[in-house]
Amino acid sequence: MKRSRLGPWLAMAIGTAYFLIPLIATFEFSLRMKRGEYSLEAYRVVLADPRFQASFGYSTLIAIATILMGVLLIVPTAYWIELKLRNLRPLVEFITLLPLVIPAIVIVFGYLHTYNSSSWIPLIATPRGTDLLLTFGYMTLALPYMYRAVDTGLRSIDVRTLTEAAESLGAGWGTILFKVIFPNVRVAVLSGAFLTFAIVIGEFTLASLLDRPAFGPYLQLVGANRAYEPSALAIVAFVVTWACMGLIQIFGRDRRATMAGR
Amino acid sequence: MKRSRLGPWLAMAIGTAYFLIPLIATFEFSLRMKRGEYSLEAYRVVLADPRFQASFGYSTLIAIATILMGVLLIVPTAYWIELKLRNLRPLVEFITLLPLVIPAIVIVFGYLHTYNSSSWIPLIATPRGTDLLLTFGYMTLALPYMYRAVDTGLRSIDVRTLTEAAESLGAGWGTILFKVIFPNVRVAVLSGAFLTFAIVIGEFTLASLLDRPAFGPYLQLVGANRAYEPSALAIVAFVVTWACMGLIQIFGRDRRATMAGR
Amino acid sequence: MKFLEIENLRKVYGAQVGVQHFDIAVERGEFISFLGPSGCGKTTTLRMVAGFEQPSAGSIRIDGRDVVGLRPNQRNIGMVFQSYALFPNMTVAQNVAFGLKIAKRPDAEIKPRVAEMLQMIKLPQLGDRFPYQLSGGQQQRVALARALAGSPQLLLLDEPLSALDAKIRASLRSEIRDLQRKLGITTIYVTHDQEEALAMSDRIVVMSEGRIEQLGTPFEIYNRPRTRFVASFVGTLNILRGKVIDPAKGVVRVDEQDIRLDQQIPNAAPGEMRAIALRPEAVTLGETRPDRNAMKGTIEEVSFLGAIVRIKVRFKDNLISLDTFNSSASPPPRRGDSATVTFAPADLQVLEGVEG
Amino acid sequence: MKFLEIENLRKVYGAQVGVQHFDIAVERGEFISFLGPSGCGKTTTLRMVAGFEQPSAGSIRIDGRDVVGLRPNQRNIGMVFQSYALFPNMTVAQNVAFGLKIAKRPDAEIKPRVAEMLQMIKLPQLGDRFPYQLSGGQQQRVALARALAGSPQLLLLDEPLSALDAKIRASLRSEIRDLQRKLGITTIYVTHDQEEALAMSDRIVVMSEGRIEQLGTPFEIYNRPRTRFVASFVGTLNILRGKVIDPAKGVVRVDEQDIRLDQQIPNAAPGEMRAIALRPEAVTLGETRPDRNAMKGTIEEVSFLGAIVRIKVRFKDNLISLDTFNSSASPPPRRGDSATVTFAPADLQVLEGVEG
Repeated sequence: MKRSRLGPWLAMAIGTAYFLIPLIATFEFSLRMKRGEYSLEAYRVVLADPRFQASFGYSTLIAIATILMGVLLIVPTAYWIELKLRNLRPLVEFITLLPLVIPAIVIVFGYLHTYNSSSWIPLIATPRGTDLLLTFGYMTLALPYMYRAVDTGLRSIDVRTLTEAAESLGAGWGTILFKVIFPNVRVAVLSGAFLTFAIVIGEFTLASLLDRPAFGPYLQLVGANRAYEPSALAIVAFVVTWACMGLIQIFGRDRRATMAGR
Repeated sequence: MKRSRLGPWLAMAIGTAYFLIPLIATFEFSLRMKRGEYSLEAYRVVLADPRFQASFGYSTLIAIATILMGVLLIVPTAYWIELKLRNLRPLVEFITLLPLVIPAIVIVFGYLHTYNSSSWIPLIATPRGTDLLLTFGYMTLALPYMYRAVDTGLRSIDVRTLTEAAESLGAGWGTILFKVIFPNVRVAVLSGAFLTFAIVIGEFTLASLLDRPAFGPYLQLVGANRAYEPSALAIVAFVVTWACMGLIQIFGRDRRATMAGR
Repeated sequence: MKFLEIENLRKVYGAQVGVQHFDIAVERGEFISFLGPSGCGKTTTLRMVAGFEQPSAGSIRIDGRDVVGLRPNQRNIGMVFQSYALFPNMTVAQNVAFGLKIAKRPDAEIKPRVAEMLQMIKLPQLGDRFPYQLSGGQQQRVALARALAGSPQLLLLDEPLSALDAKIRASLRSEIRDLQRKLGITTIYVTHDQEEALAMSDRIVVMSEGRIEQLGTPFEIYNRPRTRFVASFVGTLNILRGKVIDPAKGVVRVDEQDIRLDQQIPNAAPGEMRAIALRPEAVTLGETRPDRNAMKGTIEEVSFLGAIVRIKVRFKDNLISLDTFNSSASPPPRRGDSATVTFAPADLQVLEGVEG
Repeated sequence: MKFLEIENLRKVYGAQVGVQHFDIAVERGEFISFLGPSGCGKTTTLRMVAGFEQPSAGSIRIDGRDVVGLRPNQRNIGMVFQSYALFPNMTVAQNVAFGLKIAKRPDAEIKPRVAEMLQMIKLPQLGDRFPYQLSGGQQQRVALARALAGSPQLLLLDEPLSALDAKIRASLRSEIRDLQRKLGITTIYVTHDQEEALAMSDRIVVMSEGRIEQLGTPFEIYNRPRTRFVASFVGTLNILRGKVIDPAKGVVRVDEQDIRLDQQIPNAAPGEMRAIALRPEAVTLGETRPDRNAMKGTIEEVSFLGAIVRIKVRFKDNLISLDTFNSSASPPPRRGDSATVTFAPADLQVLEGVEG
């Protein structure tokens, strides 16, 4: 009895240590830029770096573009599948899970060959084209999370019956989508969006192979050449992603409270 | 009506094209190594490359180690949380989601600082130590998937009541874990394991920054220096990951059929 | 011309028949139930009336207008679902007002109408609550108010009480019926619960395997079931196995005791076995009278159900279950006591078919 | 010494009291139900007997042995859960054999025992099926066989029929009771369904807010409820509001008609209002007799429920609901007819407290 209780607690302790020790060590190190005292000097240097601002801004823009395109692609698709094509759901789930397991590198090679300068759609020929390609890539990466978030939101509200109820009250498709469906999955869409943002901000492989000035490659560059700044950057990235996670949790909790009340 | 139906279909078509066009283009390209004819020459070259064999073998080993450690850490923890600490579930879910949004780079920097040669646990000092660190890193990356798979498996069987039923029939903890709980989540654990395998095989950032001879960096190396082989490699990687996905689906479907029958 | 006329309705899914040969004519203001086990086609039929499914053949006319081919939002119906289907993002008042807003009624009209509807369902103060803040019974009342707010021509209810507790179910049942009577709205009510259908309906359509088994008032359905399916699905039955003694006079022998029927036994030869149906409430304990059959047996089980005491009396092979009212003055009989049960010849019904 | 003795049991969650002052003594072979609304502490009490929860105070003795502090697997109990809780990875036979294997009984003993148990629950051919291949009722019967296979001292059932359909619920109810009687196993049955408790139990413990409200046979609980809670929770009641005319002779006036009680009205002055309870089945339609109270009113509602016809008779402010048996010879009365109802003075019960 005693032993079996100890096991899980130990496992949890190891799990927590896993995240906390590297984080604390990194944070402590990032404060040591000035000799003999703890200071925020590393953060000042990092935040003042114009390349930091440029790359962070670039990644933010790409993230927003990714989110917008993702929402436009996924919400109507997921709604339609839930409503009329439930048989297709296993297939769609399978497709949306693919990006999790297809290495980003494979995706990039595919893109490079498909959209190179001699192809029908020579996206790589121009920087704007490559940006678009990067956005497509991120959309692919974010697809599993975004789809799952939207799908969970849709499933939690019994889309089919709500649609029928609205129809029987005289509503047309526009009213149903914008007055009934969308307000009830807004929270789910938002949490998918935050997750997407967090993923795009920290992504390295795609941005680096497509050679775009994103935040991930900048992180790696600084990491390879400086001592204290990388730690500060890591902490900054952690705080940003943590804030996103926090927002997801806040919106998610709201929703859960709502559900529990039913 | 017509327009709103077209939208989702179009979205699905785009979504499918997203995956299929790059894949087909890559495959077609990989067959063109010999001038003027389609051949599997590129595959022959790639598969005969000793570095391919070495890096693929290395990644497979690391993947297996990751899976074993992950199962040992996660199954008892998740069982215990489901059984006795349900209040902690939101917290644990939050923790297990962190690796999704903390960029791999941050994890690596954290590790580098925590386990560098001057720290208490100088893992990075030796290649074996770095391998261990890489495994830890992959465990972190795989945690969200593994935990979710196990958790879904546990939730689908009403762990609490089954445990109580077994207890009332005289069973002790060992019997409950190995005769009742484990057989019922085996499928979930397997699908988590395949997903982990697929992720580890294709991973690039961690392996490259820790400078280990894994399959991801090899892919990138070949990609940067060769013409046809990268495409062949991408297809090989795709087939491997796709096989993993297929296995998940097969096991998953089994489970779903079982559930539907209830 | 009746208010709602359904003629020769048919719904086929691939090779499978969902509904066929479905004909009914419903009066204005009538309360009709579709009763049957799950999969009998009752919900499919309702959904064709609502417009959520398209019939494979046949016609549906509401007040003379053929609605087949019309979209649900063009049919002017009110629908209530088993799962309430309130819009979670809207308050109770917004839910009730939804249909009125879509119909572009002026605000000055909507507000008093919503208040009136909330008054009607006895939740006048809950307009600002959200659905998740209400109990299941309250949510279903709001769903009813929402369906009725736009004064639809036809009210359709799809197992509206199945998700609720027994006590709330019983009280909401009479509330729905009262409302329906007050508004005089023609109503179709789908249920698998025979007591619900018997208690609420003007007429009941008993369905099985996509067909109408019987159409009639609750009293007719219960007391004069036309088929064996209806007899066994509606209410409980004692089935006695007896040997035919005199088919012309209607005498059979059950466990060595002769009993009389008030009718001849058709197509039967002496010595053949027949199944005879008898409702539990037609049987009484004691009270031997010359115009009633009497059988002697032993009390095998006594179930005190509250208002009713259900007693099972065992003969040699057969068993008769009978219901008596609880009486606070006299405790029920005990297991093992011997007992005489009596029943009128008119209450016996010979079922079709020879028994092994 | 009784077989199961629970003394002064108490369970506290932080500041909240789950169960308190719980004392009962159960005979060997008795069938006891814990009946009450959700949250009344009935399941908590059962779980303390099973060992899944630890009491905050008090003792539980099974056959003289204090089991508080013992783990569930040391208590020799059989438990049946609402959700069946069959092991999904095992066949029916493996499920039933589970407890025997753990007790390390020889295979030569296990096999016939499992066959015997499957025979007992009337599923002898289903040993090789998996739980998901069975219906809910079958699963629960397997769960019962599994719980009984090891011949436990005590059988505990936690709302075992709540997840099932009404028809299966009724049949499984008598099957469980038959089995329990045949095996003579002491049984505790938790339910929120009063009919279930009344039908099955030797004695019922009615609980509310963590306390025992009344302990007695079904007949006592139903006909002589000790508290207002028991009276209203078990069965349905007509509550009449009447003005006290003569407290000593027990006369009250309800809607301008005088009625007699068979008892004095304690602590009442003439002119005060009192609430009087009357069971629906104690009221009859017509049949005026000098020893019965008679009241004239109008029939407001007739619900044909099958075996029973429930009729509501309206007086000025009061309403009496009464039950009559369906009779195929005479259709029920109609709404709006005038009617006389009668009831015996002994069936009236004055509830405590002055009414506004």
